[in-house]
Amino acid sequence: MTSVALTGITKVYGRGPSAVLALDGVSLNVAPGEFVCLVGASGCGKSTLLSLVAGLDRPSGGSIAVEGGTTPGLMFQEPALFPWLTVRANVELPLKLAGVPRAERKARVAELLGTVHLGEFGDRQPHELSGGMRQRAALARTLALDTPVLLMDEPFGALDAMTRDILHDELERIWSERRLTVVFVTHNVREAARLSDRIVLLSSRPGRVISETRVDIPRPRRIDSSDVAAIAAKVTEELRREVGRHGQ
Amino acid sequence: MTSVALTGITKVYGRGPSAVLALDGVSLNVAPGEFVCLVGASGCGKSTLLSLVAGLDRPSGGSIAVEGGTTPGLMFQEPALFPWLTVRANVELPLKLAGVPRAERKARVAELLGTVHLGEFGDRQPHELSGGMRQRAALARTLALDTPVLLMDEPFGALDAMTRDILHDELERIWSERRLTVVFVTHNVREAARLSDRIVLLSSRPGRVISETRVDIPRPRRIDSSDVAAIAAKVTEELRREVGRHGQ
Amino acid sequence: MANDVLTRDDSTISGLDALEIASKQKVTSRVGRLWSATWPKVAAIAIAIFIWQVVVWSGWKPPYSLPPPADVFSDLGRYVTEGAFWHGLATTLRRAAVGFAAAVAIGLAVGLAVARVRILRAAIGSMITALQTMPSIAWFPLAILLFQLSEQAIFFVVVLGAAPSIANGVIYGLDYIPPLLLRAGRNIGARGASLYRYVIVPAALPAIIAGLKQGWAFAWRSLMAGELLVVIATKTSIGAQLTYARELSEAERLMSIMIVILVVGLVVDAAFGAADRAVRRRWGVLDQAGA
Amino acid sequence: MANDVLTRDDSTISGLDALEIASKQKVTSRVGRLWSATWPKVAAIAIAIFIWQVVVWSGWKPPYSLPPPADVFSDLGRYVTEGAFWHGLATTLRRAAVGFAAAVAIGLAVGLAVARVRILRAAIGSMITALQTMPSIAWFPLAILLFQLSEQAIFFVVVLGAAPSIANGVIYGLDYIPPLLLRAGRNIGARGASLYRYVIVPAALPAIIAGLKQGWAFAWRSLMAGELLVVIATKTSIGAQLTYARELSEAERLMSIMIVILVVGLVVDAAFGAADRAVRRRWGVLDQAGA
Amino acid sequence: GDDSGDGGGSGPVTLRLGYFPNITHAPAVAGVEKGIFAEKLGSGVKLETTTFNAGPAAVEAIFSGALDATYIGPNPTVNAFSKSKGEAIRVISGAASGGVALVVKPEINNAEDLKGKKIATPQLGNTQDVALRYWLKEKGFTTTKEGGGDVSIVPQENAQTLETFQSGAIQGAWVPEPFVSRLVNAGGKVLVDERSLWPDGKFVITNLIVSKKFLDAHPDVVQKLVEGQVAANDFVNEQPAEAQQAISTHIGKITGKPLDIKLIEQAWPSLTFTNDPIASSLKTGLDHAVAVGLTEPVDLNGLYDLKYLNEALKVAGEPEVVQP
Ligand SMILES: Nc1ncnc2c1ncn2[C@@H]1O[C@H](COP(=O)(O)OP(=O)(O)OP(=O)(O)O)[C@@H](O)[C@H]1O
Ligand SMILES: Nc1ncnc2c1ncn2[C@@H]1O[C@H](COP(=O)(O)OP(=O)(O)OP(=O)(O)O)[C@@H](O)[C@H]1O
Ligand SMILES: [Mg+2]
Ligand SMILES: [Mg+2]
Repeated sequence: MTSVALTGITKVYGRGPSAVLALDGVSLNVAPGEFVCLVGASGCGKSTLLSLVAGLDRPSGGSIAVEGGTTPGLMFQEPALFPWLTVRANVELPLKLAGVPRAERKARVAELLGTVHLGEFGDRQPHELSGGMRQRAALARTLALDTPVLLMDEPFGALDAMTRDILHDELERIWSERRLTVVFVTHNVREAARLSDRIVLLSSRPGRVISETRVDIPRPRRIDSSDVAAIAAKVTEELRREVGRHGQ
Repeated sequence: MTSVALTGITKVYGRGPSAVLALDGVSLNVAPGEFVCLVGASGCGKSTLLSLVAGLDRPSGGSIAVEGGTTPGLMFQEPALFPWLTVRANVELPLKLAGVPRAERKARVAELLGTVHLGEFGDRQPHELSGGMRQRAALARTLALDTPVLLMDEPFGALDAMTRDILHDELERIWSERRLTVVFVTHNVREAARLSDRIVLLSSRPGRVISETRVDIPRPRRIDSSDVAAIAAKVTEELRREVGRHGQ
Repeated sequence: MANDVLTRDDSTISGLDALEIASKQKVTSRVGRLWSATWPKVAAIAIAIFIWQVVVWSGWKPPYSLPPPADVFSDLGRYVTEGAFWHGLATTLRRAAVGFAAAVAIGLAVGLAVARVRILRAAIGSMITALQTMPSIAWFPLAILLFQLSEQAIFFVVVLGAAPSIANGVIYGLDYIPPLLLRAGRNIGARGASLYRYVIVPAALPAIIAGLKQGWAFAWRSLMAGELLVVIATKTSIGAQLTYARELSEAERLMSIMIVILVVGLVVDAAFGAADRAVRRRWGVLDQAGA
Repeated sequence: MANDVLTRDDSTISGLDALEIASKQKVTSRVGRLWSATWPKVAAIAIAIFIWQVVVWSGWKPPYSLPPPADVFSDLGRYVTEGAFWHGLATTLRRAAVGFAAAVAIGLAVGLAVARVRILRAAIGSMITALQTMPSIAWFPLAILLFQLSEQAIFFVVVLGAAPSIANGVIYGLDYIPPLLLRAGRNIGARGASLYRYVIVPAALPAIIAGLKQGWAFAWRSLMAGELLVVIATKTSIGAQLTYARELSEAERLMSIMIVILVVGLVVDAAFGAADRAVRRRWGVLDQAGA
Repeated sequence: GDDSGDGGGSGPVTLRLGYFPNITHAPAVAGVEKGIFAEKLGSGVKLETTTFNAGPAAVEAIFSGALDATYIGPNPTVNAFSKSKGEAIRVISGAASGGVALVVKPEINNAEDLKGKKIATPQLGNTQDVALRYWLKEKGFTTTKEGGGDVSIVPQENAQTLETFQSGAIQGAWVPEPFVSRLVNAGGKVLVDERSLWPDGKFVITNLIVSKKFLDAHPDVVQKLVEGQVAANDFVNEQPAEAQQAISTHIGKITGKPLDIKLIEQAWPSLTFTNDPIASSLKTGLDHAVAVGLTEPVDLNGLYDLKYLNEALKVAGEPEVVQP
């Protein structure tokens, strides 16, 4: 039983001599309700992988199968907010597109903005927000999607540790409430250990799955717990070896 | 003797009822050659402060004085690469504008691209890079500036731990070689302790300086050393108290 | 080293930069803002009229060739108090509005379709610019063939003048939508018509407004020519008056009509300008340059 | 649940989206690519000619009013083998090139200045659109006054037609430069002229190209009218030929000239299109839509 | 060069002459094509010719000093004279008469049949427009400036007349050659030949005007120009076949396509090429315009300066014309 099944995915950007082999035979199965973290060096193909799963690009080879009839929701690495809409309208748009009635929409948007601590900033335009605030607005917009599979690309990268811890709790709550399948990209290995059921490590150029680490720490977890630190240390060690091998 | 002197800086965005008081009476002196890290919650005014120091915005009150005749170099929170130039040309542009002769420029650009591990990607356009690669290209472009004061806004936010560690070493080397004054914004308190002489903590909305922590650990330092961890823990505690106070 | 310190307020900014930044100092009061928007216009117009007057004084050309400002303005005064002027203006504006509306509808539809459907683009994309360069008079025979001497013939010419320009504006706008926004739109569930409505059109709106502005100019110029196509009974028009003024060698009247055309142009530009400023304020690109 | 699984390749894409994506399937071979760029054009032209022929067959209008395609093409064949055609085309293209070059220089200068200097914008910004709507014939008297019956008079009309359009394109482009890029440019040391050269102009280049395209259309149309201003017996031109073909009611010749104008338009559009595609490739916005 | 008046003796004087590539300008077209003007003007005068497709541009050019003399129709002549308060121009010779007719659909057989029909004229208030209105008035029909009344008058460019006539949008047109012949070829028939309405069948359709400034500065050149006109006129009248060929060729140079020689031959008989500007017809035409309420009376005193023409005619041994 898989929610997302990737089989031998390859992705080549460009043609001819300047072509880049971004992914080379990545196979990965994610079970329904599983929380998987992807880690890997900068430029190893994580964002590429998510965009393939989200159906925004076509793989050069291999096949992708996703649970249910919907496309997965994707939180991009950049905020990707619509500059012509207020923060509130940005968050509301997925609900509108899904046909949620106006009254319910209002309530859900208010709740989501509260979740990401942007309650006061609903009427601002994206350019009036700070970097971290934009990222949170994008998070709220993604959470407004009602899809069983959620893909998130470094969603907390621009946030301070405290805000991030709070949002870890929120995300975990939503994940378990909605029984979501989550594929989560992060550079923060502790974050990966804090959140996930499994950590998948990608090699760089070409991206390949080189190790998988199951995280069996019972929830609720704390990011500064020693269990989390132990898993993080193990993954870090693997990552270090992999990056070292590439001289980067 | 100060390199950057901020006295009672306030910054208000907008007018009327929707105005935001982003900074409220920030005073800060940075000595020549000092490495200062700014930490604070998301949206507390760190980027605003850097853009004021770089002279890209005018403060609503207070005064700013910067050493020497040049404006400080600023690495923005977003990569802000020019989409019409290749990565190489992006990094070369500051040198061209400074009138560096062509041959020297070529050498310096090659060196800088090597420093950020983008040697093979010089001829790509920015849109062909991954998020972290773009950030490194922006770093190279900023390092190409020959200014005594460098302002950096989360320069390593999108990088994996290994790459970041390597770049920490590089930045420290360049800083000491060129005797730079650096003001560095980060959310990673360990990173702050790893790099800086002093950590300045800002409160949020309005931004004010609420504490300063001197980091007296002898260099070279390692990010996973216990000294760094101890300082980081102290600052984290302060930050946690501050963020908690704001309910965010 | 303290002497070496440089305060921000008089930093190393020079040339145009200084001008740009200096002119950005906020004028807070309402009256002050109105004044600062108005006086440069008034000054520009005053300078233009003054130069004109000086040339007239110099006796360079006889007054029947280059009439003095005073004569033109007194003619203008007479002109705008005639019923014929107001009827003509009403007719022309109505035609401009109807023709432009049709051109907008067609231009938008064609532009949206051509920009996004590859096969259409390959087939007729390059035709659009080619059509845009076709002078109005070339269409006159076809217009008469299709619509006889009715107002539709005029609209036909106006639409053929303006729609390609609008379509080109739309295509340009769509071409430069940041791919990330399109991807985001698709991902949050905007498909087909809703992708157009909620993402593509708003993202291209600035370019569309610019295209509409260019289209308006084409529409208006085509109309000035096209109004000669059908000089309908009972219906005088600015285009016909312009041509008659020229045919009767009435230099003053010709210049009066030019002033009227400029004023109409200014009013229309103000409308587009307001729309554009509203968009720019939202997008946060309003005050970056000297706007 | 396995049955519930959806493979990407036939996902829930419908309507225009499907069309867009379907048409994006890569054609790899060179011949294949050329073919896929050409056949839709050929098909479009064939369809247009076919409809025309059918209308002619239907006998809706007599042939002197709506000539059949065959007659027009045989006239076109005669036309393009005459010396007069090549002389006229050479004269017109030379005038178009010179006039457009002047318009580009002036339009760019005015656009760059008006967009960035607040006081200029307040003074003459709104004048630009107003000037753009002024029909060419209104300028004829002034053109003759200033330049007598020389070619300069033609250039004057062409420049007044095209420069405002180009300036508007430039202003639009500058207005929408992402503020972040300007700030980055300033910060890495681009000031004054070098800010223009290295940041502002390249950042606005897409809009400038679009503005040039609109400007070309204005220039060409103004030229077609303006060429009647000065007709020297020994210098025939496309504009003069067009007008006389119309005055002499030579339907076939008129259509031949229209075809020539379309072809010139297509060639020019191809040049702009190539420039635009080069920019879009660099910016990474090339293949997002159906381009 | 700006104005032409400064030729004070040194260097050759330049004469800038305008005309329309049109049958009604036959003496000018043939004269330029055959080099008759250049010959008469001699080596001391440099001839520069420009063509126009309509009167206004020619008048603008004269006003602004860009043109010294031009062949032109009676309407722009009157406009140029009255708008400059008699300062800008003088008529120094005639060129052509006749060549105007009311062409109608074949089913229209007499004036009565025109009721409720649409008739085109080249331009509101021009000679043909006035002639039509006056004629209709004589016939007891009402017309209005706006196209109302018993017969609807629709002013439109001649270029459009053939299309609208063929498409049935108009049922007739009061137009000059070559449009008369074209309409006839397109199935129309001549209902009224305007010659039948004038004494001796003569009325001005083209005359030669010169800028007053040039006339004052270079009367000698003007004299030679008029001699050229007289010679061209003789050529046109004496060797019509050659003249027609010359016109066809010359028009071809400008328009890219020689004018159909058959059309020229067809139109030719309805035109009379004469040096007489037929001043009386211009005045009468104006009176008619006043009578149908299209213009205010205009003082034409001083418009004609025919002493050069009479001098030239005397030299050529032809009868002189009356200075009005
Ligand atoms: N549009 C593109 N054109 C060409 N190459 C691309 C493109 N997008 C990505 N790449 C290349 O593919 C590789 C993987 O990029 P990707 O963005 O997936 O990396 P990533 O793992 O997300 O890195 P990061 O952690 O830095 O965001 C990189 O080498 C990059 O240069
Ligand atoms: N252009 C603007 N207009 C209005 N408000 C703004 C603007 N830029 C920033 N702000 C506001 O100023 C405050 C500080 O923003 P700033 O970008 O300096 O935060 P920051 O400390 O950099 O945050 P982060 O860590 O999230 O990047 C925020 O509340 C933001 O909403
Ligand atoms: Mg990425
Ligand atoms: Mg920030």
